[in-house]
Amino acid sequence: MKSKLDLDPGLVAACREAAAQVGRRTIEEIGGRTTVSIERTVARLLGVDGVDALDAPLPNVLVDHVHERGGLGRGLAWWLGNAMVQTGDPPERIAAAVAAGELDLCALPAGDEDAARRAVTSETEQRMAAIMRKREQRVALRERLGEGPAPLRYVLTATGNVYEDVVHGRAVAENGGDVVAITRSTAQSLLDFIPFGPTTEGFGGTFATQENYRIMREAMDEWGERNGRYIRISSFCSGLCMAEIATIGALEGLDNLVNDALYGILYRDINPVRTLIDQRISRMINGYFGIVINTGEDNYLRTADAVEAAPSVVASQLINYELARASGVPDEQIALGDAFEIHPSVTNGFLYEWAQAQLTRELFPDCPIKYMPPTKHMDGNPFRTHACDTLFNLVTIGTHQGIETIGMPTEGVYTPHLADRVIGLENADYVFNFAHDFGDEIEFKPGGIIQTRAADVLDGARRLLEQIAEIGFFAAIERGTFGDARRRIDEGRGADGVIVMDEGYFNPCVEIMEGARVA
Amino acid sequence: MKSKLDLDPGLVAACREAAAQVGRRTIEEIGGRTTVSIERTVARLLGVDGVDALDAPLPNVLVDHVHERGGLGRGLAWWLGNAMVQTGDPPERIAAAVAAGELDLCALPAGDEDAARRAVTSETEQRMAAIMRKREQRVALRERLGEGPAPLRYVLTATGNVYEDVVHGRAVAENGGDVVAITRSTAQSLLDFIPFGPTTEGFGGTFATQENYRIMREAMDEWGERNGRYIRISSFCSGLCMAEIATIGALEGLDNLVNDALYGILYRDINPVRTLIDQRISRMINGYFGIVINTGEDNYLRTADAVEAAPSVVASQLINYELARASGVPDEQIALGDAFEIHPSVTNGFLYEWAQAQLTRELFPDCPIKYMPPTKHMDGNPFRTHACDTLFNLVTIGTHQGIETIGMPTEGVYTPHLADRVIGLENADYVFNFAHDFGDEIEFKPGGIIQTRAADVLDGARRLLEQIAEIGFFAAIERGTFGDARRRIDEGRGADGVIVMDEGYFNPCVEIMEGARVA
Amino acid sequence: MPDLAPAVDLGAVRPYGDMLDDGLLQLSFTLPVPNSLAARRAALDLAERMGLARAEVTHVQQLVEGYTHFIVLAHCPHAIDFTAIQGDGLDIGYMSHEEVEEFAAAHVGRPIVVVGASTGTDTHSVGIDAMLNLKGFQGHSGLEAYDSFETHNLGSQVPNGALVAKAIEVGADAILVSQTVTGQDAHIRNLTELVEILEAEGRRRDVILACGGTRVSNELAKELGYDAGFSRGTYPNHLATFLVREVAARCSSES
Amino acid sequence: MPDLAPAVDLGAVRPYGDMLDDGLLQLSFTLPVPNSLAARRAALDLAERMGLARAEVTHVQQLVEGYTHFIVLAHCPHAIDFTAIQGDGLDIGYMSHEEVEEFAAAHVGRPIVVVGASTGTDTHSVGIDAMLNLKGFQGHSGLEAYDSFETHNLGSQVPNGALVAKAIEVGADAILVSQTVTGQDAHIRNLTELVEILEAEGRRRDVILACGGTRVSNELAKELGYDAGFSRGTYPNHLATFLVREVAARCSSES
Ligand code: B12
Ligand code: B12
Ligand SMILES: Cc1ncc(COP(=O)(O)O)c(C=O)c1O
Ligand SMILES: Cc1ncc(COP(=O)(O)O)c(C=O)c1O
Repeated sequence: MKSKLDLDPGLVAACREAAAQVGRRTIEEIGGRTTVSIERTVARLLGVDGVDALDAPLPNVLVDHVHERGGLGRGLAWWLGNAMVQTGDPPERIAAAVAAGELDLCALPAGDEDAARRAVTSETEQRMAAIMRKREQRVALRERLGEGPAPLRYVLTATGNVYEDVVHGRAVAENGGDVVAITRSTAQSLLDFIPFGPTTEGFGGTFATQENYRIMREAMDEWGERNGRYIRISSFCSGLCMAEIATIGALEGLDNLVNDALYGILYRDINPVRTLIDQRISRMINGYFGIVINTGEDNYLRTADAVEAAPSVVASQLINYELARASGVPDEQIALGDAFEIHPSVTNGFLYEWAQAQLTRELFPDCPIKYMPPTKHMDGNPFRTHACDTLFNLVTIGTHQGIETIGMPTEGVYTPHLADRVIGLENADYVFNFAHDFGDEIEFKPGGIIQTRAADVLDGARRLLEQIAEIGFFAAIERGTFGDARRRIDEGRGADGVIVMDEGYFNPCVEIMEGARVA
Repeated sequence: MKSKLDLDPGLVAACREAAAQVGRRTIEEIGGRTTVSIERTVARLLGVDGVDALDAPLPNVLVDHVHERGGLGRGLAWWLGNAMVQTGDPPERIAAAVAAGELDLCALPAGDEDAARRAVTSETEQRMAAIMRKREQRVALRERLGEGPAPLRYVLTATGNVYEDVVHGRAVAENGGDVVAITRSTAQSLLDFIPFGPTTEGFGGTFATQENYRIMREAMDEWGERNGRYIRISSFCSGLCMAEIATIGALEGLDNLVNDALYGILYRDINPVRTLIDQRISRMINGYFGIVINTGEDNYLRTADAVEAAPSVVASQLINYELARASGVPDEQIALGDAFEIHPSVTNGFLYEWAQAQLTRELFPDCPIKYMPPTKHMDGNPFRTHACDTLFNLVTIGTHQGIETIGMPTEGVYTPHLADRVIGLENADYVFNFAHDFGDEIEFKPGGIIQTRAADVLDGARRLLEQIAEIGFFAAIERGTFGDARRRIDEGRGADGVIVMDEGYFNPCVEIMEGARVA
Repeated sequence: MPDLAPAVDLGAVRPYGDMLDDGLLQLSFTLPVPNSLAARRAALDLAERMGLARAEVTHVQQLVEGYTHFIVLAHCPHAIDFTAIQGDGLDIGYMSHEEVEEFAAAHVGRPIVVVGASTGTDTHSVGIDAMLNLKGFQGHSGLEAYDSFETHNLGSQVPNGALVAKAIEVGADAILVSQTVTGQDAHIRNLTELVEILEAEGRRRDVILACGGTRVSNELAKELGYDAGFSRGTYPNHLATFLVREVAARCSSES
Repeated sequence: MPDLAPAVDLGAVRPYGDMLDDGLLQLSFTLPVPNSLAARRAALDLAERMGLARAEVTHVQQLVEGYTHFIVLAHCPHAIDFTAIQGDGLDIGYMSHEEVEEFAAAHVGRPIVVVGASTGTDTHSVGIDAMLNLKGFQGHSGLEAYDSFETHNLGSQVPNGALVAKAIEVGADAILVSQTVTGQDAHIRNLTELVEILEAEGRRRDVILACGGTRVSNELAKELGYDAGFSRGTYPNHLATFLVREVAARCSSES
C-alpha cells in the first residue's frame, strides 16, 4: 500500500528506534522477578483447576501454600516437579492433596533437581502440546467456516449473566458481528484470582471464568457451524491475573484478548511493576497459542483530550508493539488500540481522525489495529451518537482498520441493550458496504490538513518517545504521560505479589515458549 | 475550483449544446399561447386580490369572466386597460365591480387601444416597481442580518396549520436552519386557484396562501431581528398556479420557490403544455424579483432507480437550466435539484453519490444546487435513516452544495415531528463542521471508480439529450424518460386553461420583465 | 448446547432490554413546556401515568423556547399473555404465485376481477402499482401477471366515486385502495369516505374491500370497515393469497 | 407578531408531536417472542396497557430468533398538570462561584469540609474530579478553588467504609459520592450500602449526603436516603450552591 500521508521516513525510524530502547529498558527493569499470578499460570498450564472447600481456586491454594512457606522464589514448578517425583502423582492430585491439607510441598524431601525439572517440564510440554493441538483444530475450523471480511466487527456483551450473554452473542452473530467479547464484572481486574464456574450475577459485565468462556465458545461454534461463518470470542486479560486469563483463554479457544498493563496501572491503580511483569508472560502465552492481543490506547483518550493526547497514543502503540514483539507476538496478532474520540464539535475533527487512523495503519502495516468508537463525548442523545458512529465507521473502512469495536447509540447511557447492538451493527454494515472502496479512491492534498496533522502527531510522538527513552517508562507513567493519570512505581495494588526470583528459579512454560521462538 | 473529476470538455460542450437545442425548441413549441393562470397573474400584479361572496378569488372571477365571454385571447390586460380608461377606476375597483355583477368588461365600449395599453402598463409598472422596492429592502435586510454559511439548511414544515408551522419554523431557526419551506396541503397543485387567507387545516402540508406566506415571513423576520440571522422562506410554485404563486411569493418576500413543471406533469398528471407555459412566466417572475428557484430532479429518483436514472437527472438539470436562463433567471438563482437516493445496500453507492454530486457542482459552478436527502428507501427504522443522512450530509459539505434539504430520521413514516427536525438539523450541524474541509482535502484516483462513474453518467446524459433534441421534449416525456412516468402532450389536467393568443394579445408584466433584461 | 438462558414465559411477556424480564423500554416525546426541572418531573409523571416504574430521563433537550424533548427509560411492569394472541390465527401461511394459481383453478375457476387505485388527493402510486402491475415489487410480479386475476389499475389521485363506478362497471370481486399520505389523518378520512360511498350504494357486501399503504395495518383496516389491510413488506402473493381464499370462501358459501 | 399558535394549556399538558395536543409519542422495546403478526399484536396490546390510544407499529425487526424489536407510535391521552409541578420550587436559581463565596462568608463563616469519592468498584473518577478538583469542568473550577470549601477527594474505587472513616476523621460537613456503573443496579446497591453504614454508625444526621453521576437523579437520590442527587450537566457551582445553602440552614437551625 502506497503511503497516503507522505510520512518522513527518518521521523518514523527515529520513533521506532526510541520505542525499541524503551522496550529493552523496560524489560530489563522488570527482569529477575516473577509474580503470584505467573506462578498460578504454571499450575494452570499443568492442568490444575477447580476450587477448594472455601471456593478458593486450586492454583491460588498451591501458590499461596508455597508463598507462605517462602518458597516462591524458586518458582512453583520446582516444587511441583519435586512433588511429582517424590509422590509419583500428577499435578492435579498434588494440588488436591495440598488443598486438603494432606501435603506440604515445601516439607517434602528435595530430590534430584534435574529429575524434578525433567518431570515437570515434560508434563508441561505434554499439556501445552495438547492445548496446541486444540488450537490447531480451532484454526482449521476458522478456516473451514471462514470469517467475515475485514474489518472484523467486535461487540462486547455485558449482561452479567453468561447465559444471557449467549443470547446477545447470537444476536451479534446473526447481525454480522465477527467477535463477541465477554466484558468482565466490574473490578474483576482487582481480584487476585479467577472466579470458578458459570456465573449469572455480574455488574457491568460477566465474570471471566473458564466455564463462562467454554459456554460462550460452544454457543458461538454452534452458531458458526449452523450458519457457515466463524465467530471469534474475546475477553480481557488486564488486571491482576493477566497470564492466568491468557491461559484459560488458550484452553477455551478464545481468539482475541484485550491485553494491556497500562489499563490496570492508570485506571485500576494496579502496581506498575507487578502488571508489566504479568503482561510480559501473558503476551507470551497469547502469542504462543495464536491469540490476537488488543492493546488499550483508546483509554487514554477517555481521560485526556483526543486532539492533544494524539502523540501519546502513537508513542504508546510503538512501545506496546515493541513489548509484544519481545514477548514473541507476531505482527498479525498485535491489534494496537486506537479510538475516534475527538470532540464532535471540533472543526475538521473528522480530518484529524482520518489522519490519525491512517497514520496508525501506515506505521503498523501488518498489525490488524483495533479501532474503538466514540464514547467519551457521547451523551443521552442516541441520534447524536449514531451520527458520530457513522463517521467513525467511515474512517474504519476508509483506512482499513483490522478490527472495529461497534459503536452503539446508547453508549453514553448504559451498556447496550440487545436492540442497540443490532442498531450499531447495522450502521457498520451500511457504511462498510456503501463506502467500501472510498479509502482507496481518494488521495490527500499534499501538505494539506490531513498530511500536516499526521506529521505533527508523529513528530509529537517522537519527542515523547525520546523523552521516555531517556527517563524510562516508569518515570514517564509517574509524570502522567498517558491518559493524564500519574502512577508511582512503588504504589498500587498487587505490589506484594511480586517475587524476586531465586538463583534456581525455573518456569518450564516460559522455557518452552521461548524455546519455540528460537527454533 | 479545479475539476476533481477530470471531465471531458468536449462531452460537456456536447451536452450543453443539445440542452440548448431542447430549450429553444420547447419554447418555440409552447409559443403563442397563454393560460388562465398567467392571466390571473396579470390581475394579481395589478393588485387584484381578495375573494367574492362565494369565496372565489377575484383574479379567478375576472379571468373567468373574460374567458366565458371568449375574450382571453387578447389577454386580461387589454380588457382591464380598457376598463380603466372607460371607468377611470383602478384595477381593484374594477375587479370588485365585476365580482358584484355590476360590470361586464367585454360589454364596455372598446376605446383607444393605445390608451388602454398605456393605462394598464403604467399601472403595472408602478405596482411592480413597488414590489421591487420591497424586494430591495428585503435584500438589504438579508445582508444586514447575514445568513448562515453555505450550504443553506432547508427544512419543510407541514403541520397543516400555519400557526403551528410558525412554531416549527422557529424551532428550525433556533437549531440552525436557514430556509423554512411551507409545504402545501396535498393536491393544492390541482387547484386552479390560490386559496385565500390564513388556514389552519391542511393535509400533509399547509395551504400556500398569500396570508400564510405573510404570517411566516413576519415570524421569521422577527426571529431574524432578535437573533441576528436572516431566515429565508420558501414554498412551492408547481401545479396549476405556477405564475400566480410566483407573484404572491414576490409580494410576501419569499426567498426561494420550488419551481418545476415536470413535477406537475409526471406526478400530478397536469397537462404538459399548460404547465410548461406557466413555468416560463413563473420563472420570469421569480427571476425578476430575485427569488431562487429550486428544480425537482430529485423526484425522478423516487420513482426510478437512482443508479440507472442518473443520466436523466443530469439531462434534466441541463434542460431546466436552459429554460430558466431563457426566462431570465440568473445562475445564482437557479438551484438545480439533485438527491442522494441510491439504495443503501448498493456496494460503493457512496462513491456514486459523491461522483454525481460533484458532477452537478462542476457542471453548474455558479448555481447553488438544491441537494435532497434519502427518502425513497427510508423505512420505519429511524437509526438507519439517520445513518444515511449522515453520509448524505458528508457528501453535501464535501461537494459544496448550495442548499441542503435536511434529512430527518422519520422520513420513511411521517412528515417530521418537531423533535425530528431538530435531530435532523443537529446531524447536519455536526457533519458540516466536523468534516468542514474534507472535500477540499481529497483528490480522486485518476480513472478510479468516482471519475469513471461521473464520466459514464455524463456520457449517458449526452446520449439522452441528443435524443431529446431530436424527438423533442414532449415526445421524450411521452416515452417515460423522466422518473419512469409517461405523459402525453394532449392529456392531463388544466389543458382547457390553455388559450391561443389573438393577434392583439398583450401582457404588460411580461413586457416589463423582458424589457428589463434587454436593458 | 443445552440452552440455559432463563426461559421465556410466553404467558407473561415483558419488554427485554438487557435481560429477561427487566421490562426496560424507551419513550420519546416532546412536552410543550419550558426546559426545567419541573419539565423533567412532568416527563417522569407521564411515565408513571402509563403505569411504568422507575422512570429515568436519559436525555432532555430544548427544541425551541417552551418545547422540551425527552427520552425516558423505564421499567414496564405490564405483561402480555402471548400464548393467547398466538392462538388468534393471525399468522397465516402465504401461498406462492404458483400455489395461488393452482388454488384458484381448483376453487374459483374464473378470473378474479380486481379494481385498484390510490385514491383522493394521494398521488403516491408506487404501492398500488407494486401490487397490481406486471413489474410487481422486488422481483415478485403483480396480479397482472396472474392467470387467475383480471386487474384494473386506475392509478393515483382517483376520486373514490370514480373507483366505485369502475368497480361496478367491470363487476369487480375486489376493490383495492392504496393510501400513503396520513398527515392530519387524511388516509382515515379518505378510506372512510370510500366505505360510506359503497354502503350508500348498497354495494359493500358485493365486494371484497382491501386497503394498503405504509401506515395502513390490518387492525386499522378492520376498524374502518375493510376486509383486510396491508402494510410495508407486502408482496403481491400476500394479497393474492388473501383474495383467492376469500373469493373461494364466498363462492362456496354462496353455492 | 401576535402569536396565534393554539395556546398551551399548562394545566393539562400532553405530548406534542406535530401539533398541540396530538399527544404523539414513540415507544421502543424488544419482546422476547418470535417475529410474527402475533408479536405485532402483542406490541400494540402493551401500548394499550399503558393507556395509549391508536398505537401503530412503525418499525418491527427480528434481532435474533425469538426476540423482536418494535417502534410504536401512539397517542397519549394522559395529561399532566404542569402548573402544579411548577409550584414545587424545583427550579432554584444557582449562585455563581463569587456569589457562593459571599453567601458563605455571610452565613457560614468557616470553610465547609467535604469528602468525596467514586466508591465501591467504580473506577470512573472524572465525575467526582469535575466537582472537586481545581481544574473543574468545562471551564468552571471545582470546589478546591473555593475559599469557602475544604475538599478531600479520595479518588475512585474507594470502599464505602473508607469514605465514612475519612469523613469522620476530618469532621466533614458533607459526603459526596459519585457512581457511574449502573449495570445490574450496581449504583443503587452501592449507594444504599453507604447510607446503611452511616446509619449503623449513627452518623447519618451529622452530615449532608449527596451523590452524583450520569444516571443519578435528584429523585433517585432522595429515594435512597440522600439529601440531593446531581446528574449530567452539573457544574461545581450547582453543588456549591446546594451545599452552602444547606450548611447555612443547618447552622441557623442549630443556633
Ligand atoms: C415516492 C414518494 C413520492 C413521489 C410519489 C410518486 C408516485 N408516483 O408514487 C412524489 C415525489 C410525487 C411524492 C410527493 C409527495 N409526497 Co411523497 N414520498 C414518496 C416516498 C419517497 C416513497 C413512497 C413509496 O413509493 N414507497 C414504496 C412503496 C412500494 O411502498 P408503500 O407505498 O408503502 O407500498 C407497500 C405497502 O404499503 C403495500 N401497499 C401499499 N398500497 C397498497 C394497496 C393494497 C391494496 C395492498 C394490498 C398493499 C399496498 O404494498 C407495497 C409493497 O410492499 C415516501 C417516503 C418513504 N420512504 O416512504 C414519501 C412520502 C410518502 N411522501 C410524503 C409527502 C408528505 C408527500 C407530499 C405531500 C409532500 C408535499 N407536501 O409536497 C407530496 C405530494 C404527494 C401527495 N399529495 O400525494 C410523506 C407522507 C407523510 C405522511 N405519512 O403523511 C412521505 C412519507 C415522506 C415524508 N416523510 O415526508 N412522494
Ligand atoms: C471515561 C470512561 C471510562 C474510563 C474511566 C477513567 C476514569 N478515571 O474515570 C475507563 C476507560 C477506565 C472506563 C472503564 C470502564 N467503563 Co467506562 N466510561 C467512560 C466514559 C467514556 C465517560 C465517563 C466520563 O468520564 N464522563 C464525564 C463526566 C464528567 O461525566 P459524569 O461522570 O456523568 O459526571 C457529571 C455528572 O454526572 C455529575 N457528577 C458525577 N459524579 C458526581 C458526584 C457528585 C457529588 C456530584 C454533585 C455530581 C457528580 O457531575 C459531572 C459533571 O457534570 C463513559 C461513556 C459516557 N460517555 O458516559 C463510559 C461508561 C461510563 N463506562 C462504562 C463501563 C461499563 C465501563 C467498564 C465497566 C467496562 C468494562 N466492563 O470493561 C470499565 C470498568 C470501569 C469500572 N468498573 O468502573 C459504561 C457504564 C454503563 C453503565 N451505566 O453501567 C459507560 C456508560 C460506557 C458504556 N455505555 O458501556 N470507563
Ligand atoms: C485495556 C482494558 N483492559 C481491561 C478492561 C476492563 O477492565 P475491568 O475488568 O477493570 O472492568 C478495559 C475496559 O475498558 C480495558 O480497556
Ligand atoms: C417540484 C415539486 N413541486 C411541488 C411539490 C409539492 O406538490 P403538491 O402541492 O402537489 O403536494 C413537490 C413535492 O415533492 C415537488 O417536488
